[in-house]
Amino acid sequence: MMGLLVAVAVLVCSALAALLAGRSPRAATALGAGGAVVACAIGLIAAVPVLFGAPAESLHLAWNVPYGTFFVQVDVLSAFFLLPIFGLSALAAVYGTEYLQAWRGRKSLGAVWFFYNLLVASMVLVVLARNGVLFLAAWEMMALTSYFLVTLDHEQDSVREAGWTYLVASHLGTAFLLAMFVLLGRSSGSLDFDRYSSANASALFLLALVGFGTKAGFMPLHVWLPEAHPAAPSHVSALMSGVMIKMGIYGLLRTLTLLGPPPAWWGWVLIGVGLTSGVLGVLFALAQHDLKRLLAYHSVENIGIIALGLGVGLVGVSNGSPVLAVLGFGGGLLHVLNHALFKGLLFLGAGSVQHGAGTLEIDHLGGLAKRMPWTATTFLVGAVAISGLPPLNGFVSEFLIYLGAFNGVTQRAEMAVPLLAAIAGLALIGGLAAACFTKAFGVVFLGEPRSEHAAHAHEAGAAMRWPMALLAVGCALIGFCAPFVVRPLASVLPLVSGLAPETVGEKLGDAADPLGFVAAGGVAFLVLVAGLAWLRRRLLRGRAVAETVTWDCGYAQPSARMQYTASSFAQPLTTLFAPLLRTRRTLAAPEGYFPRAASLSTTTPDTARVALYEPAFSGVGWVLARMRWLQQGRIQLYVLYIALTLLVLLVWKLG
Amino acid sequence: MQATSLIQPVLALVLSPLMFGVINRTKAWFAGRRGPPVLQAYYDLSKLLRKGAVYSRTTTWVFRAGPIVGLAAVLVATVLVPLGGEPAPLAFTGDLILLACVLGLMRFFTVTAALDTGSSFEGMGASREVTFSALAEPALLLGLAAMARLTGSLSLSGMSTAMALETWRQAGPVLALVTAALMVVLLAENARLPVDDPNTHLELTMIHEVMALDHCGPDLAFILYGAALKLWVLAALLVGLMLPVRTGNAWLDIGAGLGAMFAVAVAVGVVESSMARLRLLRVPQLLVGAGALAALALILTLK
Amino acid sequence: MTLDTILILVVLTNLRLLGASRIGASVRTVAVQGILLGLLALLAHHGEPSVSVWLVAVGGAVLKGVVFPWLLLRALRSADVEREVEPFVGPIASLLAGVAALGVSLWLAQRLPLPDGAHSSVLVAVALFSILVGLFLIVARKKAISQVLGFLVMENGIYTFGVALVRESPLLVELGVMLDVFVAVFVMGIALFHISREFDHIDTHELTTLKD
Amino acid sequence: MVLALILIPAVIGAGAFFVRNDPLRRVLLVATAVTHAGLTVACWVWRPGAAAGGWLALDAAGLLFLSITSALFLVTTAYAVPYLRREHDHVTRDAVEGFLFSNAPEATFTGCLLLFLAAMTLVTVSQHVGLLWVAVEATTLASAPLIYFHRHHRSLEAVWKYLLICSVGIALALLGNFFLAVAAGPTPLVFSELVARSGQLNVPWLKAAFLLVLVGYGTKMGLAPLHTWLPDAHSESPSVISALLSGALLNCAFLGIIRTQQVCAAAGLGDFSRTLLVGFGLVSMAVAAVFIVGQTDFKRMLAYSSIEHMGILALGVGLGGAGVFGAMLHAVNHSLTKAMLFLVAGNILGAYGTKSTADVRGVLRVLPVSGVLWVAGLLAITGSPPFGLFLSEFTILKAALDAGRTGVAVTYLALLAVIFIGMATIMLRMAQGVSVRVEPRRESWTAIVPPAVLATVVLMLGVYLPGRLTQLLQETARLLGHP
Repeated sequence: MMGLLVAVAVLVCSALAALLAGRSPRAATALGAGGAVVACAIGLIAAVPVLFGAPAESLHLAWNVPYGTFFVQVDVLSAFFLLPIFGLSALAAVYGTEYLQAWRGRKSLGAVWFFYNLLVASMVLVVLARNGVLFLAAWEMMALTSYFLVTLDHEQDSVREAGWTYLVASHLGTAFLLAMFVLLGRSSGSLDFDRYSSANASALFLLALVGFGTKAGFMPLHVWLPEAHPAAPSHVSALMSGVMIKMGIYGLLRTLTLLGPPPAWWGWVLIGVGLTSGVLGVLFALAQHDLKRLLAYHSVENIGIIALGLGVGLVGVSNGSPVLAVLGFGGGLLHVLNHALFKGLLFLGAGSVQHGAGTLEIDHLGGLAKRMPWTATTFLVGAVAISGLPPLNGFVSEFLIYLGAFNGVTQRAEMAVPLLAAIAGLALIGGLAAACFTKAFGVVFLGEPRSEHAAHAHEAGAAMRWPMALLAVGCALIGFCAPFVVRPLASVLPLVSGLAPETVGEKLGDAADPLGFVAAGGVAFLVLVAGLAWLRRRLLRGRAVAETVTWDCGYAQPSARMQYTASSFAQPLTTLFAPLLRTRRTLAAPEGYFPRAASLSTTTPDTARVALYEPAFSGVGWVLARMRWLQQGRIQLYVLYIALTLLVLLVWKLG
Repeated sequence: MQATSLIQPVLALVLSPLMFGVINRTKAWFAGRRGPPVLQAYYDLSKLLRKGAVYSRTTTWVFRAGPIVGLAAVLVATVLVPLGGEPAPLAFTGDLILLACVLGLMRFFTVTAALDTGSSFEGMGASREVTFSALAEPALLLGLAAMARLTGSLSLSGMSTAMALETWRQAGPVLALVTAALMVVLLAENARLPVDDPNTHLELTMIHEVMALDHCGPDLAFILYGAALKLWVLAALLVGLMLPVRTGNAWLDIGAGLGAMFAVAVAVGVVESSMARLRLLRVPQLLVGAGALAALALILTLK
Repeated sequence: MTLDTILILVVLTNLRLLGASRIGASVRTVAVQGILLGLLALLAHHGEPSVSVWLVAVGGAVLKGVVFPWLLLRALRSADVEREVEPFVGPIASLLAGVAALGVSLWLAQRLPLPDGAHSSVLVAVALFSILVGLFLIVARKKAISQVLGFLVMENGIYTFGVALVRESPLLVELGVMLDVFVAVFVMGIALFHISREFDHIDTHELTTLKD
Repeated sequence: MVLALILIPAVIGAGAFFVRNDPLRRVLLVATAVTHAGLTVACWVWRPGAAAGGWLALDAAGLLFLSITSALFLVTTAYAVPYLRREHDHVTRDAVEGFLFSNAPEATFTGCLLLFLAAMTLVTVSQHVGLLWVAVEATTLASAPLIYFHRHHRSLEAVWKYLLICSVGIALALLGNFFLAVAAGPTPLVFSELVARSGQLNVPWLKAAFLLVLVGYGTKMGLAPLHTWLPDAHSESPSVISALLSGALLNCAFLGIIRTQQVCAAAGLGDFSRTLLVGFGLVSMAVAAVFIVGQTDFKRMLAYSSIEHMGILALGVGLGGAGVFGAMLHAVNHSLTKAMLFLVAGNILGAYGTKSTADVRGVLRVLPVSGVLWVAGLLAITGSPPFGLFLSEFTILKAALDAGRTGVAVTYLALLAVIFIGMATIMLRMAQGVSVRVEPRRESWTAIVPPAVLATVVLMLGVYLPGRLTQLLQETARLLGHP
């Protein structure tokens, strides 16, 4: 406990120090990043033991604000979420030291680090807080600090727009949480979590679903996500996408622990939400050609997978099937960790692409693997992992969720149909994700450069390479050590599923053996790869190995522009799902016998935004505008208002 | 783990190229030709393994990694599928998921290797490959889910051991539906007609072949062999799950399994000689249809 | 008895105001009303009126009957403009509205029975009526000066109520109230003066630039 | 001591009219402000006894509002003196229409400013119904010339509306007081007495009295639909005055309402009066939302936001229970925040020479400190943590939900959300981006320190409520009949 509070203190102090040292970028960077790394180290040291069975500690101090107490506690659930927070924050901070140099002189780096460290601190507080007011305060701090990081380049209109969307979305989400926390404390009068009671739990669950879902990015509450993530500096996007949106998941889980035994339909709702977010998220990702936007939509997809896992878990709990509960919750939780790793990695990779090539427009890139080998390799690892392919970590968590769903299908008929949907959904998501990342990796890093930017790209420096490398190693480690990785979950699951620890242990054991085989398969796979590579070298030794141009069917003048682009690569799928995507094409068709110019461009605006929110907002605006005549400057009218109010009240109250 | 389990991957390694031979013979017979020798695939492999290599200047290590990873992945898959009622060497709860994902891994690297050449044709093939497989995957997993529900087991070997004539009698329609679905998946995943025409010579229309345009020598051999193994794996899946021959003698069962394998090959040949290639836009409908069949099967098992 | 007569007269002055078409006339009517209220203040008290009552009554009469009208007429002269009250609502309609207002105030007066039947219940009605008429004048007349007049009428209504019903309300408060009203009207007079200088007329249709 | 609080500013104010020497007058102004603040602090330590036969007494509510007033006056004075030195009666070009205009003589300004302070102090300390009324009317009259400091037709229009509408309103309040007198019968019109003998009050007259007082003082306080003077006066008067009007004057009018409400509650009309307050509160918030969204003049926007917060105050008191405490806390927070925002708005207006939200861009680069304060002010005024208004608005929400008034709570949250969106859209667009017309410039300390101080205090109130303040607030809530 103390360690964590120290970590928070270090973060806050270093934030202030960085702000004060704003004059000199060097000092600000040193203070900010240094403070972040140190604090994260302290925090990890303090958090990990709790995960491995150290008792939960809590601290309950008086706090002189209405209903507020400084009540913090670190239990296994908090500790589990603290791992990615501290881990990724430290790596992103190191990355930032170099990445932020581009802003030097234009912006006060002191302010950036100020907000960055405060963001980390507020996330830590969110998972520690056990009092409604404290939680909400930390929650809003998290939203605001990240907002200021997103709008770092507020000189650009697009960035301002994005920031606005983000701010409004998170504020509206918080409104639901306000109501929820107050209602939870209604009977006891205190807002401490331990005194919460769950009268009409279903309403509270829905409030939590909307409130936390906005932060987590459930469809259709995700609109801020694809706007904000591209706008932010990449190491911040990594942090937001890797950890911050998971705070929504944390909040949901924490609320579930407060709400008592769930009815079955909660699970179905979560599965539905998960399927929508997952499938639509990956589809919209396919249609994007801005790398970070694409990644942002994949965050929506992965949040969907997590929700799917939690849904399966809830179904298990409510139907009294521990296997389902353990596998579902376990898979969901593990995917939280995994997504933090590979999504962080991918965003950092995107950052160094921007840093090296100066653009994120996929169709202008290409051939970067030659110029940025580190970035390319780590990005490939991330891509395989996020596609849920063995032997990396993405597969492990999805495997658990699959297993849970299959279990459910074999167990009970009434659970089978939704779980059937879950299986089909997961399979579809997996396939589409693979499609999307072969596109992203293939078009960005392989082939020939499609523009000057890409042709003159340069590799990032060490401070940016190492964090990516470490994250890649993390992805691989979790993949190969799967059986051991799921063990710590045994301590978390009883809390969220309400099952007895021994049941959980037993079921997790059952899940761990297959993972053992999976890991073995992974090792075998590596051995085979090595063997085959050696075999090929053997075979080719002493034979002619020539180099030439790519086979182009005898075309006279091949050029980089003849390559397949990201848009053309995704075109079959986007046309297949056109009704959902509503892609807009602007085509200037070639005309005449000797056409000069022709062009085709496609954009895929977010359907929820275009079809749902924009009409709603403009509608409200219209109504309000209609009422402006009230204030039209005639004093006679104004006095008339007074007279009428008076008369109405007199007649109403005395009559 | 008894010998009958260990023999299966060996059979796969040795006999898989023979499947091509059988298919081509069947087609030739339908077309009234003599056709290539049954062992043609072996000849090709040995020839390719003896050749040197030419690489495109555009490519990176990813291109070279493609065939190796693909082959390694499918080799892992071969130890997962049971044949003729005998458990596979590597059998555990949920191995069916690993199977599906391992094939996915193979695809992932084949596709990236194709994109590495920067050739528009290979890009085209890659794009189609991912499109169709993304649609084939749900069909495969739903079919397996139906089998899981029917047999109550979550491992391929478990399912195949639980399979018996009795099962066919009780749940014939379900099994038929799943068989149909898996057959479609097999055709699609192995780039056979009516999804893809392995004998076409027009790059524009190819899917799988075009992705291998720039590969040559040992790489191409790996790819060819990998394709053969993939066909074997999926056929073995079909046979292992559906063939209800359980004599009690393992060797007999495996023999029967082998027979069924080549029967599948013949069936593929028949399909290829009797059907025309679908227009690319129609293929998704076929695959979604397969998925629907599998889902229907699963729903039938619920009552 | 005389009390009721005065009240009736007050009502009549109000109706006169509603019907009036020239500002000068309205100002004079208000002056008359002021004097009447002074009398009212005297008569409302039973027995021998004390010094303070005299003070309040005379002060009120002088203020409302002499000072305010003088101020207004001066402002009117300084801004030499045509003397019509430009009404939004014409005289006839105004009178009808007045009658309606009378009805409403009578109805309200019934709702509010006096704690002790010391005074004729007409009084409450008349007070409310003057207030409503004052509000009506503010709302229905264009010229700024008519609005000051309306305000005065309103004040008169309240004053009516005050002097007649609120016994032993301390002198200090009375004086404070009176002082405030005085300053209010005085400041309004200044404002009027500025308005007339700024727009060289005291119409309010210029005063509508601030709006949403 | 109470008398000193009133008389010092009154006398010096009256004198200031006749002081010819500008520096001396400014010194007087500052001195008075400091003395007044000092006396107020002293009141915290030794709560002074009643004066003038119980008519003047400083109870908890009075002390609370007195402290707000005094503190704001001190800060605004610190901002005003350099402002006066700049504006020192020379001819200025109008920001909106570009004509030339002159300012009122500084003597008048200073004098009225001090009288204004005296009047507001009187409001906070007067326990007698009639005296309270006199004081409130006096605030109107003293502040009118301040609003008309810039001598041009728009401010003239504003002051005209202010005078007439407020006078009408206050007149109604006077009638209400007379009704109260009738209802009271022989009881002396001192609030404590009225509460004590609330049993003998005549109910129908008390009802009518409350209605009239509510409408009357409500006009002055800016409750919709009686608020109409407010945006004009706030947008046309100098920023210093806007700050005082929003921060101090509106509260004073509110004090009049809650004191009467206290009598009603004592007389068993609590539900009756609370329903009305809740209604007015929600209507005010709604009207404010209508005009904040898409507002084109940032000072008007701030004015409408004041209407919103007055609505929240009324709502809080109307909900009762914890709501009263919340409302009192909210009064403190809102006054400080709104004053701060108006001062920053003054800086922006000075730099850009326009009040149009469309023409102001990139404040963060042009006036770095003011820009930061502007954004901080946005977050504070819309009730985001860690600023004080979050706590008070949260408390009021809790009061609503605990009372089972779900409909009220939902409306309240929805309106808060709409207003947040409206203000965020406008103020962020002003703060961010790049300004094409105005060059970055150095800001004078005198222009940024006062708002910065206020911002710091609001931030402090968001993370820690001093024990004495909490005590005072609870005492006030108890006084208003909600332990």
